[in-house]
Amino acid sequence: MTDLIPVIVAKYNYWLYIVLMMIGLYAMIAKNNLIKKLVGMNIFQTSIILFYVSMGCKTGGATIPIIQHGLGVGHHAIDPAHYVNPLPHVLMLTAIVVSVSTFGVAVALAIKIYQRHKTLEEDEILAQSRER
Amino acid sequence: MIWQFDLAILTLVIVTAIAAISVKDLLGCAILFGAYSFLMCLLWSIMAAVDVAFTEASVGAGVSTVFFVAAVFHTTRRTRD
Amino acid sequence: MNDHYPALLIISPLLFSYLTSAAAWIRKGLCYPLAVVGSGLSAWFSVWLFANVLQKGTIEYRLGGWEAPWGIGYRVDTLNGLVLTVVSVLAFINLVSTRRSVAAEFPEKEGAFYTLYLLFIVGLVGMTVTGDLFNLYVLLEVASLTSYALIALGGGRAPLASLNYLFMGTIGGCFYLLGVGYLYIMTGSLNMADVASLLPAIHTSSAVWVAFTFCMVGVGLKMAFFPLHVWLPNAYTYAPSAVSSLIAPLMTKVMVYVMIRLMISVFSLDFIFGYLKVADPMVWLSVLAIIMGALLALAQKNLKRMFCYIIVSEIGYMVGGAWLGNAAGMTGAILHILNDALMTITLFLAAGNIYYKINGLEFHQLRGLFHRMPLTMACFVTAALSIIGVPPTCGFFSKWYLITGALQAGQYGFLAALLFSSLVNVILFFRVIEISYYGDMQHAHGHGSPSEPRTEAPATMLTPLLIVSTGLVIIGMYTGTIVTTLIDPIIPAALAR
Amino acid sequence: MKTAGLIIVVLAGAILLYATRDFPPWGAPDSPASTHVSPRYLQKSMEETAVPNVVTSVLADYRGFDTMFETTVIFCAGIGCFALLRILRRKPEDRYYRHIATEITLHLKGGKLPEKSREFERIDTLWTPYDLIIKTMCRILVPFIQLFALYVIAHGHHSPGGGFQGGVILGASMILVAISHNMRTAIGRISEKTDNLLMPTGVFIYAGIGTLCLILGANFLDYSGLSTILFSGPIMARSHGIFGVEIGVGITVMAVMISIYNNLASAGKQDEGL
Repeated sequence: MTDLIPVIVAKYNYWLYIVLMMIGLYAMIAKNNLIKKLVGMNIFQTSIILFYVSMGCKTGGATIPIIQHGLGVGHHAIDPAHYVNPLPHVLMLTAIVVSVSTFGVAVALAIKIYQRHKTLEEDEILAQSRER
Repeated sequence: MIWQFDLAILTLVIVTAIAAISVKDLLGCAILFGAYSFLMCLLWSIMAAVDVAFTEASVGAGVSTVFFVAAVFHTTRRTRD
Repeated sequence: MNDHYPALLIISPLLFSYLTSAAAWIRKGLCYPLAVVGSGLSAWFSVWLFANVLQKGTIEYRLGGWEAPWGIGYRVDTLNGLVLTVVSVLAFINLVSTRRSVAAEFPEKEGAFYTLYLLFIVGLVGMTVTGDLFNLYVLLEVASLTSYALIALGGGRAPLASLNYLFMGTIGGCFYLLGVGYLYIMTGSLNMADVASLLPAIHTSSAVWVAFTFCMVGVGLKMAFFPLHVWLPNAYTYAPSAVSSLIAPLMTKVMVYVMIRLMISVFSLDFIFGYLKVADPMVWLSVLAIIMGALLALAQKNLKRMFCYIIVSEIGYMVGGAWLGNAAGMTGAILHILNDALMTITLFLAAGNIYYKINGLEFHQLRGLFHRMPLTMACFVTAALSIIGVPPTCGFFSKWYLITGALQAGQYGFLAALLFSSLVNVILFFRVIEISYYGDMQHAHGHGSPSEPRTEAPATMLTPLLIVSTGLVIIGMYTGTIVTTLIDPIIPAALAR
Repeated sequence: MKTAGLIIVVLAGAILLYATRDFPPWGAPDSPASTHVSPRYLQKSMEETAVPNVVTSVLADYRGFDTMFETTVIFCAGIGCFALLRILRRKPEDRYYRHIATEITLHLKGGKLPEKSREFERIDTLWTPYDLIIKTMCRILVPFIQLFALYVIAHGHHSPGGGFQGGVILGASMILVAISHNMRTAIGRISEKTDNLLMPTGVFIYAGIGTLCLILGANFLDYSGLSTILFSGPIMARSHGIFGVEIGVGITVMAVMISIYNNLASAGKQDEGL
């Protein structure tokens, strides 16, 4: 039992991110409403972004990745341990943009589908196209 | 970073996520989704990812929610699940 | 300037796509020429690059001038070179061919169409040359996003099919991203070569095989590998014909390439075949893909839909070949990327020509087509023979390598599936040929009217079709040369046992 | 579907959770992710690019190629929404006009009044009267929002922010005009044609700067090649190159956000919004 606690403290963040991912994935697969699926998609994407961002974290007083500079600071060697890892942030800026783009196109598609079928429930749409 | 904040906000994020996918009104879903994005943004600023948090605040909580409301405006609020 | 060809390859369609998009609001007539120039330049650069790679060996390019693990690097070897050339040349041929059908189907949105077309080429070409795992994800999303929009341009049920594709595609993309995340957390790098050099030390870690699984599932979703293929038939059937003849041959093939690239250059074959030992289940899955694809194709009453299920079964060929774990199988898979791209584009261009003339692709509408469109149907028959695997055409040779590989690996199930699907393809195509050849005669007997006049598709649509179908035969005749000069050098030593 | 979904989700989740046991502890400063590639960015960013905000320098310089495609992705989304939703030729529809002096509402079936009429103003189908407070507040706020957006774009080297965030805020300010007044006012400020021309312009600036580097003899997107025309050292040239690129990103993102909003909120008709 005493071995377990450090493991939990060290990893609970990852576990919660994965729970969040799975909530999103479940909504994408199991929900019937197209907009709900879209929400699920966004939750899935943001939780992956969360996972990446957390990789860049450094415990022990690391601060935002903007280098201190200016007159008072002067030139000294920069210790990477003082700043969080910027690379995942960069990657995730791109991923956020990708997710909002996908969201925009998906919303446009949903509006088009509603104009044609007058519903957003997937089973009703499928039933309609089977009748034809 | 204060881990109590981190854990509390993470729990709230999960709660809003579950609420957003289970509420039966799409407009409510849009608002909950905005709240979710904003909590996510807080989480990232706690993790010192300021640029990502800034982007999420402007995109996720701002523009995405507007797109979402536009979609609901042109489709329907009702949903069965 | 010659050093910069790997960059120019991407920049030329990219810049021209922006110009096309602007031209749509200034002078509409300029859109098509600009798109042709952009795509043509890209094709020219890729052929040139490929020739250069053959002479000088692998070419590397640093974008932004930063060395590899810090910046993004491009790496072109013969495998990329081959796929690259296939993609950009076929996209160019298709662009030339589809002008009329675009003008007929969405006259007001030509500018947007050509912009998306060029961006799609950018995405595919970028995916093939990139040497960075995350860059591959971004380009994958460029290609996917444009293909969602392009597919949804078709009327009717196309938006729903496209939205389903979007959901599945996004899951695929996210899984891939998650896999890359697991790799990054374990190795700290995103460059393919760098990751490959860091991985052997941590092969036993569970995170690595989870990363591998998620990358493969993600890529499998995008390439429509059997249990994950559900989005493909609807999406490609309801797409406008100009779009389906672009996306169907290229997107899935590039994804197969990405799979092979990940297997060879990132995770290494030692890890996959030596440590994980998942070759058998993957081969059996592809057996299932081949058989189910063939059977579902039999059930279809629409030409394009039938082609879609044939694609599903062809994906099974390539994945199975790559996972056989020997040199012949890998050669067959790589050769089949080239051949299948050619065969599929021939089929879809023929279908596009038919649709342009008779406005439908249901089987009963195809009656008497041999009399009305003899050249189109001749090309169709060539492609059909190639898919069945009749010797002078190229389809035979890749199938030959796959069968050899299956025999060497002792995978008799795969062998049986290949033969079974060839048999089903015979039935499929001869059924179509019968309807379109004899249908008219019965019709003429019944009503006593003379057969309908020849209404062949216009020359701009016919010439590209003739070019690709001649290509089928030419590639078939030069298979030996292609294999020894292009494919043999890229087969990793681990396979050449 | 629900059970199938549950099975898939539980399976995927279990695999993912299982793999976390080999992860380095959360936030460990000595994890491979923090020690292999990224320290160089932190240590060298200042001397190699003269940009203290490391995220900006990595985003626009070290991995600038990714960012070019990121901008392309958003451009794709703009073009995609336009291609999907925009209705260019349509039948004349019912229109509503309001006589400004008497506040009488006219309902015209099929016809339309002259565009620049002094007596009549066109109103939305779901028009609600007397939104004076909202209109005035937004009119006062919008310039400040735009000023802030320009600051975010221009100050991205030193503080969080950059082209993308600034572009989104600029776009949001126009969306605010469209929501608080009506869509026709917003389109009156930035017409559809301007907007659609701005979309490729921004990305063209980005790729164009990259190509300029290539023409000047450096690699694609290697801004140090710009030093010959900027009359500055290669390090300052990188800094300026990053700034130029950020402006391009900002323009595209602003135009795309406006375009997507206009197309979504009016379902492609571009005359009546939310």
